[in-house]
Amino acid sequence: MSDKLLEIKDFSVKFSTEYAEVFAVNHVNIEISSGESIGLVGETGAGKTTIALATLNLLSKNASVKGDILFKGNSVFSMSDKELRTMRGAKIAMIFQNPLTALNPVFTVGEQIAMVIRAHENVSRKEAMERAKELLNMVGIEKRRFKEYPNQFSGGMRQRVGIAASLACNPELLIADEPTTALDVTIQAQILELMKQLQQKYSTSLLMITHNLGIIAELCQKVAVMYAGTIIEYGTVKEVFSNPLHPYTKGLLNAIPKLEGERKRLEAIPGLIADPQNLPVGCKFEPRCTKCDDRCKEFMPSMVKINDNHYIACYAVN
Amino acid sequence: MGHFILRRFVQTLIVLFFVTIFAFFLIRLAPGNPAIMMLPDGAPESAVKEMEIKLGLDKPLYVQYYKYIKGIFTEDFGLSTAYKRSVGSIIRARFPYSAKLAIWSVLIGCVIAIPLGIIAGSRQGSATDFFAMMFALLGQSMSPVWLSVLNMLVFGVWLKWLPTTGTGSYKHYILPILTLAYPMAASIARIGRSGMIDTLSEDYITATYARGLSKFKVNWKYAFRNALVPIVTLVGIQMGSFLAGTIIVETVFGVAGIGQLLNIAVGNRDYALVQSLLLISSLCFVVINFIVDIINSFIDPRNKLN
Amino acid sequence: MNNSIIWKRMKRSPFFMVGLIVIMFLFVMVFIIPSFVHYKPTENNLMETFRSPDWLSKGLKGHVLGTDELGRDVFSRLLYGGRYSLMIAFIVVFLQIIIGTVLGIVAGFFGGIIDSIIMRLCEIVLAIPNLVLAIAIMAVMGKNLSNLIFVLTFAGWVDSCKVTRNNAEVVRSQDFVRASTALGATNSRIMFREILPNITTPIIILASQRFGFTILLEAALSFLNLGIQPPIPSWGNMISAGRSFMAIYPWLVFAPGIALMLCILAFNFIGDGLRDVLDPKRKM
Amino acid sequence: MIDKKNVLLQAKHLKKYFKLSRKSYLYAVDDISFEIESGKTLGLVGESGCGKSTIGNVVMRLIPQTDGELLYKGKDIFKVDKNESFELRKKMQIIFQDPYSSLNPRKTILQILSEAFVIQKVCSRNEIKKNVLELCDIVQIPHNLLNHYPHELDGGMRQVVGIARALSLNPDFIVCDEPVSSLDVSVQARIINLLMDIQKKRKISYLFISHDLSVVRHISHRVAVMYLGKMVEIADTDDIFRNTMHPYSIALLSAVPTIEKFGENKTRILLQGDVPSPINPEHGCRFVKRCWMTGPKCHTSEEPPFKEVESGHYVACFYAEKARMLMNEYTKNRGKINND
Repeated sequence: MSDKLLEIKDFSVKFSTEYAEVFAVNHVNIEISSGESIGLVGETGAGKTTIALATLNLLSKNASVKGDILFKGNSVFSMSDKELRTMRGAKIAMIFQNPLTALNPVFTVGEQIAMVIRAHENVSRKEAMERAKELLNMVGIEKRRFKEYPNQFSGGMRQRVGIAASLACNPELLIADEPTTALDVTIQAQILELMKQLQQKYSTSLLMITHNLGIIAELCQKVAVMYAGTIIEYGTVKEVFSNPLHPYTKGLLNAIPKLEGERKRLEAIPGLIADPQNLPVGCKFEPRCTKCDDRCKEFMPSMVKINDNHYIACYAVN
Repeated sequence: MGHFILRRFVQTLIVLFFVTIFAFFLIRLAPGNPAIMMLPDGAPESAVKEMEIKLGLDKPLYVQYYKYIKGIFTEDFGLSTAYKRSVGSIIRARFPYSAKLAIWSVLIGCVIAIPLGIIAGSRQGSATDFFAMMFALLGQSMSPVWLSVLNMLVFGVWLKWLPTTGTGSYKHYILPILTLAYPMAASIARIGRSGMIDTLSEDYITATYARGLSKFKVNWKYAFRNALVPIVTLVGIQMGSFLAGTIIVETVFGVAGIGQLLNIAVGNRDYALVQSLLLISSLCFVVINFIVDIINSFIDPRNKLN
Repeated sequence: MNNSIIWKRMKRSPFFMVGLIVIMFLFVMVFIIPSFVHYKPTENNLMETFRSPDWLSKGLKGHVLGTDELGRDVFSRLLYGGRYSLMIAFIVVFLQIIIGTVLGIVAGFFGGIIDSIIMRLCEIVLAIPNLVLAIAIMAVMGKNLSNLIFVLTFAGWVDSCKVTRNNAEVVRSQDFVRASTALGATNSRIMFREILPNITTPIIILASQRFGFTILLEAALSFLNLGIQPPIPSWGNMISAGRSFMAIYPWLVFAPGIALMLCILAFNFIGDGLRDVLDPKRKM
Repeated sequence: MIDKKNVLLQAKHLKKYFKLSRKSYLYAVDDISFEIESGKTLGLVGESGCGKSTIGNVVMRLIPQTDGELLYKGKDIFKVDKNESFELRKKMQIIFQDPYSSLNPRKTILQILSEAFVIQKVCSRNEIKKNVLELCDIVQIPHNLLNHYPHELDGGMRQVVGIARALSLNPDFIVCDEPVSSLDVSVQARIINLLMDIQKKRKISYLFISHDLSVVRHISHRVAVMYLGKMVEIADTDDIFRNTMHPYSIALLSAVPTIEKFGENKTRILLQGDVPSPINPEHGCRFVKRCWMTGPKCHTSEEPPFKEVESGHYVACFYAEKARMLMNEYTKNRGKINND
């Protein structure tokens, strides 16, 4: 049993659709040990959600997978159906992005939390409902509202129900797929604060997926920057954000308007977001990169260590 | 909850009100004078005049309409020109037959079709899915006209398993019920299948799997209740419009229901009877749909609140 | 999805192709073959009643499907009957779509009072089951062709109105409609230049379904001899007439029955096929 | 500060109530006034349900106003007749948030961009193509995209087409209703730069609506903060971000996660509970239930006056100075705590 909680090893996913092959994830390596929180940041189509669903082996049928994902040493893709069910929701839990569609509209909020408890522990329906009420209270919703339906709650409240349901069985790893993107700033602050407290209280490790760099800076110790399905820069948040090396990370940080300091013109990254249906052979960022040379065009650069807290996949830098 | 029921109830009343107006004026469109129809041929002018007064045809329209509405509540639908008996009594005698047919066919339809639709929807592209699609398509293409004749021919005449006409033992009802049930089952299976497919593509289903629930539980508890809403609505509509379905079947199999009655009434140009049957059938439709809406609001709370 | 993709998806959809082939076969049979058939549909010949079908032994000259109780050639009645049913169905569906679309767009676009009036109207017409409504009106207004077309249209315009209205309401909430308003476009321009082109798909799918329903309804009415009046042939009244002799001469009932089923099946196939082809989310 | 002579558009006591049922109304916009100088941008920031998009729709006359005046160059455009209002359509345009629903999917880019010329009949048929090509050059749309359909373009390019359409009748005022909110960061920057370049070249004023404070700060000359249909604070951009006075604006600003200060913890004011419902709200300050510093006056039914606390800086709070002072204290000693 290795001490690493989750190991994603040279992992690739290809979706074969009606018209073309979509290379959503290309040779990704991530490791999370228990109690650690890692941010996965990248733009639309960078393959973040695909990795999250793959970790729970929930990819759609038309996905073909290469490489492996190990949870506590054994691969999620070779787990039996029963093993998978015991892992999902109890060992690894997931929070979904859109609170309006992540809860079943025809079941009460209490039932949707209790169902997770009863799926993993054989407790009576009444006792599961009691624990559900406790969980609702913990995420800041009055207990008596447990028999109300999702459409009677605001977006922020529904996301709290989602969090309560995901923490019902004290998971060891929490995967949050853009949990606050659909929420307003003040509500988002409440949810992030809640996640921070719960993480300290249960020391669950966190895989935070978002396109908002500010959230990563708030919540995570390490960050992996993704572009077109590959991780191009990885390290501690402090190191990567204060001393970004990869042209894409630098481009991202310069393209974001700031809340303080001088308002100089934004540096837009030229070109279009990478089209996962026809990706360049070499470095995926090569078409938009100002500092690329022939090596970038032919070979995909592998991760190189700058220092203990900083890894990067780019020829031009080292 | 109460507010929703009240609003739906008022809507039902409005619709019914307009239906009575439609039925009331429809009869006025009919050629000929009902008074003449009630009397033996060649009746003198004075007798016709007197019958008109008796039928109240001389009074202004709104008075006649008021009398007509009052009649509905006191089950006095006027006189049937063909049977010379009160329309109410004729309908009351025949209604149970049609009701029996309708209830049984809807029951059988649901028992066959709901599981078929759900399984087909959950296993898209499998053999069951293909069979369900074929079953549904064939069923919807079977006009009751052709299906009833075919059933009678095959099971009644050739195989002689079942009696073909009349009412009597339960055996007489099997063929008509099957003829009614198959098209109903076809559309229920179809709606169930597409309901399941849409539901299974929702985020909360992935979330339910991500929380460690088994495929069986997801399909038959969490997705099923969402797919049930369109099914209940459809069953309501089919149950409500059973009178239309039974017309053909009762005529072919000779079941003495109100469907057959409508056909006879039309033959005898018995407009009072036609008018009342039209009213009864829309009354059934509207009432049953009202009940279905309430059932649906228990299953799916969303439409209860907006 | 531009036309080339649509055509490629059509070729790949089994439902659509099967439906299309059967419809084409029916069209050829109904509109082209009759001119070659030897016998006239209403030509009585009491000498040769109830001849059993001699199929194609005499080519189109003989009684391909035999004769009925009045010695009329069943095959030619079938084809002419089909022609009547299809033509009526075309006219009726065309009228239904026009009325339903116009009312639907107006209801969907303006919303508020206009929308609720039109929707209440729909509810009232829907409250009376189709066949009962059709029978009542035909019984009262007399059984000629124009009444039949009126009845079939009146009984079925509600569906296309509701479908159009729901889709129009969705399209109206889109930003590009508000952009046109901001440019000063008039309401009618928005309704018929912005909204209509975006709701053609559901209307096309609905039209193919309405074909099936209309033919079903017409057959039922004719069966109760309220629709197409004999001696003019229609599948409905052929089944009705043949019913009393079906024990001994089953082909009198089988021929119109199977033709009826095949025709409706074909239109349902096309409807299902179109739904998969035109819906971008559906995987082919 | 506002230069009175140069004001292009002025809103006075704008109100928009949606009638839900006999006695319940949704107070979407409740007595809003602002001025926009020509060539300048007023940022309108606030969370969902605060009424900022409703203001955009009312200003563009896409929905009728319940009350109030809208003066365009001094003339109230709510009271103009039909054809003058048709003329005004040329002067005022709008850009939308969702790139997927802002372009008619059944039209080619050429047809979309020529729509304005066709509706307003500003030029003859064959000149339209020329004008459209000119438009494309201004916003750098490659000409070969003209006969493509919107679904063949990426989100960013669709937004550019939306901007080109808004520019087609060279307006002098554009409502930008969250134009970059659903775009990725790298594409967002390109659109923001484009909007700012166009403003410089053609002296167009913007009403820039967004929930993203950093974007609003970057593009606006003046910023107004909205809460539940009310305007709680308005000031020049640097003034309002450095010297925020209203408790809600302060909390809003502190809630934004940023990467600048990841070192030491940012002072964060967490508002409790949810935004209350805008249906039949009670009188008095609308923020009182969630405010982190309420005084005696707040709990009365008296509305906090929208008064000028400093030159050009208006706040709707009885205790505005106190709020700013408290916030500075928090930041100072929080800062001290982290350094020990």
